[in-house]
Amino acid sequence: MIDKVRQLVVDLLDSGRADAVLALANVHANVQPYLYKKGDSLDSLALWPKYSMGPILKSIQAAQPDMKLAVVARGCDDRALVELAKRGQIDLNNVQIIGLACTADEATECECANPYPANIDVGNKVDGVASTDLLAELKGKSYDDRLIFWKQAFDKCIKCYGCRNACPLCICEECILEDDSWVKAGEIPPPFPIFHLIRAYHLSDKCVECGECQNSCPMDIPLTSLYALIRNEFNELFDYIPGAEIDRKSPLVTSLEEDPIREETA
Amino acid sequence: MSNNGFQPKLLAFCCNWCSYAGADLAGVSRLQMPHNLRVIRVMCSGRVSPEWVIKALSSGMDGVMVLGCHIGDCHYIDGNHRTKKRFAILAKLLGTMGINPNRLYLDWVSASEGVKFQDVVIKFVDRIKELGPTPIGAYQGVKVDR
Amino acid sequence: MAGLVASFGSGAMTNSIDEFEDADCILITGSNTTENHPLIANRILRAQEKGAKVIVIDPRKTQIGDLADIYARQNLGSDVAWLNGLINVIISEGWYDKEFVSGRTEGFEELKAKVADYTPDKIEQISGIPAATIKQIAEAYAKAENGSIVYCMGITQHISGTDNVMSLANLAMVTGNVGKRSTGVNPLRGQNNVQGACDLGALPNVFTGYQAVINDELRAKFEKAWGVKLDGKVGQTIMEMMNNAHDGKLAGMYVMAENPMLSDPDINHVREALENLDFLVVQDIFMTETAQLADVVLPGTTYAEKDGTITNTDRTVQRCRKAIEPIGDSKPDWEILALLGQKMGISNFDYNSPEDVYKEIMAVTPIYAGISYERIENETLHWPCPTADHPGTLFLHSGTFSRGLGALKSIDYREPAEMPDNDYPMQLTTGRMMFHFHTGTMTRNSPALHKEVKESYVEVNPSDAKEQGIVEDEKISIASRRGQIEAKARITNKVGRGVVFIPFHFVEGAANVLTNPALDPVAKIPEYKVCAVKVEKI
Amino acid sequence: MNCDFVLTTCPYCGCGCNFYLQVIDGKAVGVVPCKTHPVSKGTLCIKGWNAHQFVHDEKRLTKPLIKKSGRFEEVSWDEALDYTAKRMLEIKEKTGPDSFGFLSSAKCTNEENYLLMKLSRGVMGTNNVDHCARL
Repeated sequence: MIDKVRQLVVDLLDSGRADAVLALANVHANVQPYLYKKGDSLDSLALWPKYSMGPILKSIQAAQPDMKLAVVARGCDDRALVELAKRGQIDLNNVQIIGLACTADEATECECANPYPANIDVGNKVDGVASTDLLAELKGKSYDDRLIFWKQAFDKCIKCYGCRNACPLCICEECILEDDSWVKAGEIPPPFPIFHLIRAYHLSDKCVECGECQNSCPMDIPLTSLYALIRNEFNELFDYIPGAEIDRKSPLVTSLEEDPIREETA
Repeated sequence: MSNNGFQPKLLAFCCNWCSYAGADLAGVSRLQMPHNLRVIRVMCSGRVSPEWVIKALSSGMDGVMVLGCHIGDCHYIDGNHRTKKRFAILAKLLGTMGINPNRLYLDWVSASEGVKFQDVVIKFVDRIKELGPTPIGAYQGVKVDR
Repeated sequence: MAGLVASFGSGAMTNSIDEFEDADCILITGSNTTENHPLIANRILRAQEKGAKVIVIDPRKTQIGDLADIYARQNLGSDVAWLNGLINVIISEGWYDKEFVSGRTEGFEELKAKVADYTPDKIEQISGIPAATIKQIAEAYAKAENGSIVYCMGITQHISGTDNVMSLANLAMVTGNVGKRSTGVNPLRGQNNVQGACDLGALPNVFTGYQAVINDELRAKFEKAWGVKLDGKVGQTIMEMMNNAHDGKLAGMYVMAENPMLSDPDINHVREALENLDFLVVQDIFMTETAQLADVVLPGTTYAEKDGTITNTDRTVQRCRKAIEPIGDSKPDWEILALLGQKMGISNFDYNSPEDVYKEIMAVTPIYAGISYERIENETLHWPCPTADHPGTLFLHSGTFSRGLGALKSIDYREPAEMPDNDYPMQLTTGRMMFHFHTGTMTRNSPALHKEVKESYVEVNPSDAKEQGIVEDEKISIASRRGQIEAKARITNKVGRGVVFIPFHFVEGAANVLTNPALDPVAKIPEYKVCAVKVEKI
Repeated sequence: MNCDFVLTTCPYCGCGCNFYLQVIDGKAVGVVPCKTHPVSKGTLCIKGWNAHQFVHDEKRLTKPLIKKSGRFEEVSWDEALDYTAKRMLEIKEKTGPDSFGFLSSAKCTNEENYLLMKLSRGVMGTNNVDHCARL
């Protein structure tokens, strides 16, 4: 698999179809994001563990908007790029996507239901993770028990903002969570449930299922499960998967005629 | 837990053009209503950010109502379309986090519906009395030793 | 550190960070772990998730105290008392590890006799911890298969700091909770390279790797390596230097990337001391309160502009890598020191890179001898690592202690140097918080952190606040025998009655204007964690 | 345009988390946690996440300064170091090595601590060297 990615990267760079390719590299015995340019050795190329490519691509485009970029993108990266483009954060016209399907093991580790990009260049489509024990358990809980579950989970929160920082779709220039009038500043754990509910609402039409919020949580809070529930609910209401269709606006900004609420029509 | 004598603290966001006028009519018509409601007037129900509702519930409000113009009557054409969608997902989010979505109530009250205003308020107060005080209240303010 | 050296023969975390995850009982005291060592708190909470009991004994009920299975609030400075009390319960209930005690320690009978006086009822009286809780903690810790102790400055910054640490070591040894995986006594180091600064001999009594300056053989080794004659008497600690400067007995000081004008106790005394010097050099990245008093200020660089190594709290030597060019005309600190050494006429200060320096360190430092730049590119190595093929050492004191037998020390409880009285009826304790670091040189210049907490504050118990009519966010006065400051009140049950807490990061409302410079007689650590104050409305 | 990710150790507490400083055209613009690092495993606290912020602060010291008649003046490195060396050697000569003290730093690298220690012991001839482990 990795050889095929290597070949695609070399082709893009050598042919001049891309000025640089954003991928991962193994350096100092660790895996990191890396911007490959023509002539770079691709021996270091790596695929896993994944890093979120969207925000890095955004920072590169901001520094040099006319650069012809390519990016090795997994399903979640692919959806993040679409969603970022839709929201004016990046310009996909200048970007070529090398679509990489995740392996079954990788999908399991991420608890990912859709472990493949829209167009697969490398790898084979495998089934996603439909549900987990925790998701089933949470669905079965009463409201009071759920509240206790999340209260206990978020009692560990040290307000690192890692979930927000790592999220490819947290794109507000001024973050309401840092505004003392909304979330009292300087408190650990941050006030419950406002901090986490506001974030959940903001991500309800944006979450692309990358799991980076949980991956970056130093307190092991099961955010992937929280957002899996939210994505399902959003989809049930609006038949909408963030990052799936570049031409479709978020139902939260359209009228009822354009995008009706599903429960009603059913 | 017995809810005898429990008087819920409730917040209502009413749009300027319809439901606030409806509330006004209820008042002028001297319709009797429980006094648990604090009303905030907004220009459109579409102006009510879900963050406001989250803030109110997180701050210990027992319930929040959002009242706007009927679909099709919005002064800003489709402001209340957005309200409807946002509050549909917000209700789901509350439930996911463990806050009973029945603490949130969205409805449409026109300027001529003073009686409907009275009716939805009475019903909402009863509903929250039934649910009891918000569990969030226990998580607010000065923490007490366990 | 002096305490662990006396008990075990070496002073560092006995275990590595990942091992906490497999402990089945973790006793945390004097450490606000989630705020000040988040990634260690992560392992502790993972252990808890797997069923380990987490016990927190701290005067402040911080987040980790909230999350703990057992939390107890002790009176400030009462640590020897409750630790003796725990040991007493453990011995009298027969929960101690007889095999470990007889095979690996000395001094048990004396300790047993000493702690016999510390009955649960007496402990309750001194420490405020209920007798029943003492018993509960004693049982949980003593019966654990892999009991780990975690402590930080809340234990060491007392006049009895060394005693406190030796008492923790006693507790671990009596129960056989040391010298195994996930089992030991772990002081958490507060700054990214405190461990390294100690390891590299930035201490008045030792060269690198804890090689004593009074040892003729070791001194001869360094004399040969450096080609100079070296002094064989122990030098002055920072507190002694400050006192000597104050008394006119120290003429000059060179301060590298430190800000004693905020970090040292009794700041007014420090100011007088530094102003009294004939010559003060400060090397730093910002114009700190200390730099303002200097005759020469040399612009060093941040971590982002230099190569080098850093040794973390679990003895792992890691790389710091240059990411950007030095800002303006600033220079990496190693380069400044190398240039200055050359200017002072010394030939062997000619280094081209940090790796040059590091190779010299390896040559003279047995515990680092096997850890090279090349190896740490690919391996995680914890010292001691004496040779190039040594795998490093995850946990210390397996089979034998550095000093041979572990020393059980019989210690009596002593009151803090300054107890509350009629003039100063409340007690102050100080510490850190999540959003800022040390004297704020870096964090207060980071917008995202400044946004969270912009100014100093004082935590006041709700009952005390009510009594004095103090409300949230009200600016109040806090005074000790050494000075007075003002800070906004935060009313919280984190602190107990009669105790206030102030973080020490802020120059306005600086906690260390108030703190007591009384020192631990061995470690020479000031008693930051207890002094008497009065709290008043303005 | 250059965009590099430089692996380094967090400058704050003793946990020893590692992260990548993202450097775009010579400027540290952000922090990316290192997912494969044994301590931090892709996570950081709020201080680590913002560890790039103070690096380019405009209040950074950029020139050597010497206080002349009560005011700091910018000087060259040569002047600053010559003057410092001269004053230190004068003190050593006049009042002896032990009338000088060194305060090293837990925020500096091992190499820097070693050099300051060597400067103190090997050049000034005093064991008066300490750092803030006690503080």
